[in-house]
Amino acid sequence: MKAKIYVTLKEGILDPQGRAVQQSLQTLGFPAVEDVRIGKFLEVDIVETEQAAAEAQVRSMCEKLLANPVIENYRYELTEVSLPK
Amino acid sequence: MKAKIYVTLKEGILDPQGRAVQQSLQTLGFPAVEDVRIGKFLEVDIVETEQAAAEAQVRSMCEKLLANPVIENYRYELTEVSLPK
Amino acid sequence: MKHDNKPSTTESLSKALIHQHGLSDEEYQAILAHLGREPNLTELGVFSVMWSEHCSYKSSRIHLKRFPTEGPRVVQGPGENAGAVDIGDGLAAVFKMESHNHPSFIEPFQGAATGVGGILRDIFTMGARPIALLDSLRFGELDHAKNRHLLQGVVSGISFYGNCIGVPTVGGEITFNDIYSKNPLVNVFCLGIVEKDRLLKGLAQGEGNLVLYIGAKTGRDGIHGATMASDSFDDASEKKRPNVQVGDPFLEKLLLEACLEFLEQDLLIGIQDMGAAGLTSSSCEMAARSGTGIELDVALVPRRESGMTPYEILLSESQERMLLVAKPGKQDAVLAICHKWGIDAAVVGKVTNDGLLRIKDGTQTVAEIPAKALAEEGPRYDRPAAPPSYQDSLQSLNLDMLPDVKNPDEVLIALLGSPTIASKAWVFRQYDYMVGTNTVVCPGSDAAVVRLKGTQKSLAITTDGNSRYCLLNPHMGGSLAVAEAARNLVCSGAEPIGVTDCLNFGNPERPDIMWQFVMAVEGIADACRALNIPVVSGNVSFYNETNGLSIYPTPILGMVGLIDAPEHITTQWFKQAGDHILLLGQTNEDLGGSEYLKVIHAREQGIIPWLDLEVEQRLHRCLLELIRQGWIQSAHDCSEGGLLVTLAECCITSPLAPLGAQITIPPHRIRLDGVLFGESPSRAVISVKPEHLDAVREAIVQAGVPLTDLGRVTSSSFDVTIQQAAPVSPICFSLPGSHLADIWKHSLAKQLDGDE
Amino acid sequence: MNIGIVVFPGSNCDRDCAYVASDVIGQSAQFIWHQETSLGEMDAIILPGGFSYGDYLRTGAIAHLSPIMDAVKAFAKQGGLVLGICNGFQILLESGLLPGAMLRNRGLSFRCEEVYVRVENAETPFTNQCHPGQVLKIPIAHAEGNYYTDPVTLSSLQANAQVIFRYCDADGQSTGPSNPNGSLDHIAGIRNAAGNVLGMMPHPERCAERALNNTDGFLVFQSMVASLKTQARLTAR
Ligand SMILES: Nc1ncnc2c1ncn2[C@@H]1O[C@H](COP(=O)(O)OP(=O)(O)O)[C@@H](O)[C@H]1O
Ligand SMILES: [Mg+2]
Repeated sequence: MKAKIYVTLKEGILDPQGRAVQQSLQTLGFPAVEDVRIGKFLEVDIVETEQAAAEAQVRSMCEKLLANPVIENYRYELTEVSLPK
Repeated sequence: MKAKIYVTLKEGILDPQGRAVQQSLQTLGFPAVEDVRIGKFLEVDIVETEQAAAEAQVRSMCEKLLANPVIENYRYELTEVSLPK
Repeated sequence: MKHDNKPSTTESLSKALIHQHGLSDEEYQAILAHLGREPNLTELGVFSVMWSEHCSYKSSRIHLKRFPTEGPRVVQGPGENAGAVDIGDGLAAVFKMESHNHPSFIEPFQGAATGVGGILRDIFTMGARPIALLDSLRFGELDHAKNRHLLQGVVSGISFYGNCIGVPTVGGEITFNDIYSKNPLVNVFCLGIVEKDRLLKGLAQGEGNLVLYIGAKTGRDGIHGATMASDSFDDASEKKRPNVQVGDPFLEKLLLEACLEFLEQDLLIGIQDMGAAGLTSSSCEMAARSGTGIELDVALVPRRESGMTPYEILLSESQERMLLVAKPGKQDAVLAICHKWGIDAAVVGKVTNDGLLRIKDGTQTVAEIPAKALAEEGPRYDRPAAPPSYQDSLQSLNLDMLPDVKNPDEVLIALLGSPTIASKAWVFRQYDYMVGTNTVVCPGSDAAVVRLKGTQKSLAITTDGNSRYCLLNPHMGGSLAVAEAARNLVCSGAEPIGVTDCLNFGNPERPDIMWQFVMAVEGIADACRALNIPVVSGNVSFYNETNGLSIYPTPILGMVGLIDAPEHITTQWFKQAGDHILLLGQTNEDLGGSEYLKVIHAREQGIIPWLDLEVEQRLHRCLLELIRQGWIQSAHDCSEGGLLVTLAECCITSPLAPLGAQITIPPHRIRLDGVLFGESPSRAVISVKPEHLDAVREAIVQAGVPLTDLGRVTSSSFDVTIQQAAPVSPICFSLPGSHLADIWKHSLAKQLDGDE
Repeated sequence: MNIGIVVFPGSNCDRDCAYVASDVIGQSAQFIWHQETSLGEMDAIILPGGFSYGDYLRTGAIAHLSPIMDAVKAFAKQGGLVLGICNGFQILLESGLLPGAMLRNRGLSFRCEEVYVRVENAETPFTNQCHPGQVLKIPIAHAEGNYYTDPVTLSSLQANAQVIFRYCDADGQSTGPSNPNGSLDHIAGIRNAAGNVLGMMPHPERCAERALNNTDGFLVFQSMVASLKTQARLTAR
């Protein structure tokens, strides 16, 4: 299985990187850009064919390591892929 | 419009972060994790209602600033949102 | 001998393929002679990188022989991963400088980062713990967005790598000139410390000893990076964006600690990093140095991509990898340390006695080449050299055409704010320059000083080079760079003990470029010989040219000096109001090639200052004597911007609050701008407590060094009175020290961040 | 007294802390590898600065899952002194020993420079040699020191005098420009509710010797020694 995991800053938390990117986009000639938020996009390959088992693992990874609940939210999608072996 | 932009490392480019996270997940008790690749996930709000115009802008932003064409690929999705004003 | 398993050479290689590999017809003939047969594709690739300019030094080698490389302190001269000099207490200082110009133009962040990674490996493969990095940078002017972008990328790349691995970046230099817009220069210097008798070398001795690969897995990164560095750019290469390497400082930190543990436990015969031309260069160089051979099985090499061919595995330039030869029976201990640090490691081959680099892929032999043919017997060229036709016009400048200075205060302000002179804090505050807690003089003085814990000693380090001088007169320019580096060390209280160089030039196939190179090397060699400073390592970067336009000849020196006692560490800024200010050395009308001419008159022309090496040496002896007597409070060498800028810097560069000065410039016989902004070498400004003034004066006179009293240190404003030959009345101005400090401090940040 | 310094892969101020502990304040310093599961007989623990696991993913994120961290948590729970410096502070946050999280510096880039901090609480095991409101000059070196926490936690930190250091200028005023990274409420260092765990972004080990031209950081280590001595006297009684 392949998990696509999106980790984003919680609403209301200032995103210094996003703000800087927004400002540079504006000076670069994109005045229409109102807001930029920057998060992480992780692709995780898991040798696991069962949807439920894979899902449990992904959730647990996110909680233990991949996202920091003080500042971040996460969501994920699982897709089946045929891994060799 | 809201653009969701995914910036990922090109195939074959080393991903030191992904490697460290994968190893740590393995020792944390997720032996099934075979590979981790870490990219960026950007949400960009644009004051622009026309799909085509927004798309052109997003592509240009990605090429100029958001992705580093030497080592990264990007893709995006555009969704309509009702911005206040 | 087994003849059954020779590398196959089925199809003949086409001429086009040979040329694509950057090999000339004559070079190909030489390959045939070395092999006694046609090479196969893998072998062609191996020859191509090893015989590239970058790896073989084919255009430079015969000239580099001019450098003095010996001296009582030299423990290791050129020829190893880095040079080493004895610093007493059983210790050696190991250092080298390397360029990463081409990769940094293509991908500034990763290019600069991997440059730092590479030079660090050169140091710790010698068994030394790296304790300081310095970076020497050249960029186009900051009014172009592209140049700002390159600078920002390069600085954050150096910061990313150096900070993460925990080696302080304690200094460096950066200057700006549009000639570097399409060929920025990124040279990185690294210094390490090792117990003298534990110095490791890149050796592969002892038939049957095992060869181990450790570090990152091999990918398809930077294949033919070495040949790229030996090629000029054109606009198309910006689009080509060839295979960029990505650095992993975290992995390198683990490698560093693991390597130092190997040393601790005495497990190795030899070790070498896989830099340019990766597995190929490390293996054949180790074998060639030792007069042995190496047999490698590429099937055993840890890989991160599937389907890699032997050609790709051999030529990959993936970062953070090392090749080592273990002492008999010690391979398991090596593997255990690697395991502890979480580093990939594998036995990939063994040392042989047949002098061959033999590459196998499982049971099949895919390449077999005499190691010496690759590493030592490559082509050598004595390329034609002749001064460019425009050399005379560069030097001719009629100063009488230019008005003398009317408002020196305005010029001073313009110079202090010009990016080449302004504070470089925008750059170095992105670097962790304190980690290790040895940096006793942080960036901002003439040289950085790092202490050696457990001893009374410290080392002063500087990098220097003035490419405009080298353009106008490469021979003198080379000598001036050495003199300036040494003067910077001496002003910090150190005796210069060794130097490394990084020679950045254009296309060596052009006679004018070759002439610049040969002249600069001679100039450096002359000065090093006169000042008794051995060259122990170095690096050459040619082909710094885009669309036929070459950079200015840019040799950079990285010099190391020894300070025996902590009391002798001296910084450039004034310490206390009331102290006397003295100028040592003679001021001539040295405006040619000066920063003043460029900033104020937009000229990069003229006759550059004449350096008298004996005078220079006299100044050094005198300064060191004054410092060792404990007589002086500060010493600052006079260089870019001339006397007035130097004096202002003495007031405003202190990490504490700025001080002022009351300066009187005595009447003069030369142009006023020459007095104030000329760049005569062999000068320094010192400050002295009143109680030592007489002793200092006497010592200077005794030493035969010209002396001028300039005034006193004050608490706040920078007051200057310039006396004129009677009856002209003196020129006076007064500027608040804080105003000068603001201009100097914020100029770079203003241009780069648009704020502050 | 025994000071244990935890070494994670990528720690790079471990040796600097050990040098101060042994050569400057004359105590015994020991390195503890992150794979260990016990601390041994330690009187205080330092989580040093650096780039544990390269700071990959998030600063301190991977390190906080190292085997040794359970022992560090247990030690802290029993009241043992734990000092986290820079990356060590980030690890303490990730592990929950201290509340909050670090964001990227406001200016985005790494900053290495001397800054001023004001001692907000001089009655802690880490600051008892300072006087309240004392301004210390201590270097920082980080890219992610922009402290963040939710408003409820912030007010409880304030109410319980858990904010130990705030960025300020040389005169002790906290202003925008005196805050190098944009941290909430100018926070440079906080302690836990029990008072025995301190996290701080500035590096006291970089300014604890005259040779380095600044000795303000010495006060932090000296405070720890004083506090442990008092503790030892009390238990002996
Ligand atoms: N300009 C130079 N001056 C002195 N020694 C040099 C110079 N250029 C190269 N060398 C020496 O030649 C050897 C090979 O060069 P090096 O740069 O180490 O190759 P690599 O890039 O593979 O490390 C080194 O020992 C180096 O010190
Ligand atoms: Mg080398």
